[in-house]
Amino acid sequence: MVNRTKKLLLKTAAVIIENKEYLTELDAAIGDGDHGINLARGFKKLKEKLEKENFEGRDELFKLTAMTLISNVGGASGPLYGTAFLNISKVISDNKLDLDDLVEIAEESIAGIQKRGKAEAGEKTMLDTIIPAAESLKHSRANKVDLETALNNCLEKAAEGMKSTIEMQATKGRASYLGERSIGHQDPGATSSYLMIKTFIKSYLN
Amino acid sequence: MVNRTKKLLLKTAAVIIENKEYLTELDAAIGDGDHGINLARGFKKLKEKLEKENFEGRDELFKLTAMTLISNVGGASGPLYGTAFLNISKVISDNKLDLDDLVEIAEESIAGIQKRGKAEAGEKTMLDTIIPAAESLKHSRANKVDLETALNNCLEKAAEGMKSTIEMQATKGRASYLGERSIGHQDPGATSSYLMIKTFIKSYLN
Amino acid sequence: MVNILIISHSLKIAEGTKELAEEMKQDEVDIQIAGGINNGELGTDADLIEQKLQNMDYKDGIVVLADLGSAVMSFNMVKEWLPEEKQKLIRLANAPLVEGAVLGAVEASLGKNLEEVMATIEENSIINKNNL
Amino acid sequence: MVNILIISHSLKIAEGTKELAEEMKQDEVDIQIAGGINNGELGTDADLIEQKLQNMDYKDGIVVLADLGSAVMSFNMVKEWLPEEKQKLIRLANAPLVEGAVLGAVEASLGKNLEEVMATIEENSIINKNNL
Ligand SMILES: Nc1ncnc2c1ncn2[C@@H]1O[C@H](COP(=O)(O)OP(=O)(O)O)[C@@H](O)[C@H]1O
Ligand SMILES: Nc1ncnc2c1ncn2[C@@H]1O[C@H](COP(=O)(O)OP(=O)(O)O)[C@@H](O)[C@H]1O
Ligand SMILES: [Mg+2]
Ligand SMILES: [Mg+2]
Ligand SMILES: [Mg+2]
Ligand SMILES: [Mg+2]
Repeated sequence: MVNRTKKLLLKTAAVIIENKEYLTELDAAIGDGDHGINLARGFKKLKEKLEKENFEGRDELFKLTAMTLISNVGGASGPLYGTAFLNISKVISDNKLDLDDLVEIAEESIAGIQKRGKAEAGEKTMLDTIIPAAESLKHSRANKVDLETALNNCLEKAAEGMKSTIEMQATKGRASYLGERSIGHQDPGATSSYLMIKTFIKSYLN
Repeated sequence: MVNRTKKLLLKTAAVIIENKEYLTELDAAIGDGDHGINLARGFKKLKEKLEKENFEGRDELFKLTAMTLISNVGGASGPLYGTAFLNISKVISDNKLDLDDLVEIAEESIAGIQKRGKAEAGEKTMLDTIIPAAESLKHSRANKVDLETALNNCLEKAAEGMKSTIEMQATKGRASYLGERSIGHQDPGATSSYLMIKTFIKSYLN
Repeated sequence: MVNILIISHSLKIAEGTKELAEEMKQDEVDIQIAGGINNGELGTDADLIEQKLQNMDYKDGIVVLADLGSAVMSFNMVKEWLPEEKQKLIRLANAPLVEGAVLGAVEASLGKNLEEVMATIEENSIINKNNL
Repeated sequence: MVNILIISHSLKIAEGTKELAEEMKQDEVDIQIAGGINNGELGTDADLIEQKLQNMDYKDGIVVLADLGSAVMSFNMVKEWLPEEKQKLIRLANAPLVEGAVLGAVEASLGKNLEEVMATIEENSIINKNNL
């Protein structure tokens, strides 16, 4: 389990690093043009640490991820993702990962991001990817949908959420400086959240 | 006439440069500790220029003084004294300098300083030396006092004005940041103004 | 496009503020600085302010941000030396230096006019740091 | 004595602001900075903020000045890691970075307490540049 999670985090790092330019371009349109640079810096460091050390439990892995992002990202996404991963590290267990756990993880991520950024759904942030994804998981659990279908639905909702940011006006973060002119651009943080969720789900489904 | 004025300005430069440390210490107590440094920088430059060039009229000399202080002082006293000297250059004539002229010069200096700094008497600035000095000249003129007595009285009032700043609370300039705690210290600008007035008057009386 | 002049007693503050503001601008706003004296000492250089105001494009207006009173004094003086129709297009903002420059750069690069840029950066909410 | 922490995305802004504020202080106020990332790039370094807050004397309080939202976010996070009695003595000011640091340094060096320093630098008049 621990090793699979380590591989998952390495895969996530690789995906973010691959998308460094894309995320940076998105941020250049409505922010300061560093989101990809920021996250790639954080995840590169994470990769190095993951490759060097051995880990006892998944909580340790997520705590390391949190602290590495907090220390190395340098932009708002550092404390935001950092606090999300820190919250995950507090609830994740080593022996199982069912729909209940996934809902808890999603909710804890949201709680962490909201603690730091005080944003709600609809403010054109990473939450607009993560909240619909979490809602989808909860809906699946309530309807006793099987895990594979639940994950596929969740991914679909995350993608929809990400794309829904295009039409939104930013009211939090640097993009909010642009006011109405933030409309028409996909939010970089919503995009990186989607990439991470996609990596988690795809690796789970394999 | 022009040569006497040039000498007077060189003497003023010398006096300010001599008092560089004293003025700086006064500014350290209630400001940023650079008033002497600022003025000495300006007057050193003025000295160089005065020594190099020849001048047609007194207006030219005062204009040069103004522009040199404006360009080289680097603190509030630059635009303040600079505008005062610029105003003087506009009214000074080459053929006479009687009590009428002196009143005009004093009033023009005050107007220049107020244009830039928007201060009134009692705000613990250079004006608290210059305004009483100007009032004294006006009083002497109204009472037909002879020029020598008028200048001596003027110098006395300038000294009193300078010292009166000790008890004042600053409400303009950096010293105003200190609020009540600016009380008990003599204002650096009021002191440099006194030194200049003293130099003008002493050289006139000799 | 509205352009921006940053006047600080410190060259470092002026340079850093320009970098921070340029990171956010979306278009060709010209951000100029007049920082410090004698290449690094603290103070205001009226000649430098004049030189910048002489050379900047002012047809859509110039927003000026200054840090402390003596910078404001130097700026007001230099401004009076300019032709009157130019003076009208150069405005000292009642705004914080760094925060005003960053927000002003965004506003200007969105094509907002002089009044609009000034109105936005002069809002008191610009210093509500605790309100994310 | 109240101490001051300046958090800026820019090392240059942080350094220049410290210099400007120290010019005005009358006494032993400790002014620390956390500026930029990787020695010069723009951003916020949470570890640096933590390190500064760990080492500063906070018994009379620390006033924190930050430039933009992401610096505020990092600060809020780091603050939560500190012991609660320390958290109460560390306050992020609703004040402009440069102007707040300069005025705050004066206030602190006059021996004003934490509430007093905060109240003075949080007045909106601090950005009235046109009012000399
Ligand atoms: N208050 C907030 N709440 C949630 N997410 C936010 C908030 N502010 C910014 N973000 C997210 O952070 C992303 C920008 O991250 P990044 O570019 O790394 O930081 P910075 O804005 O400091 O340069 C945005 O696209 C947005 O999704
Ligand atoms: N608004 C003002 N009106 C008149 N004089 C002023 C004003 N502000 C400052 N001064 C004078 O300028 C002096 C300080 O000059 P200086 O130290 O050279 O400038 P700075 O304050 O920029 O360092 C003060 O002592 C005071 O006499
Ligand atoms: Mg960014
Ligand atoms: Mg950034
Ligand atoms: Mg001074
Ligand atoms: Mg000075």
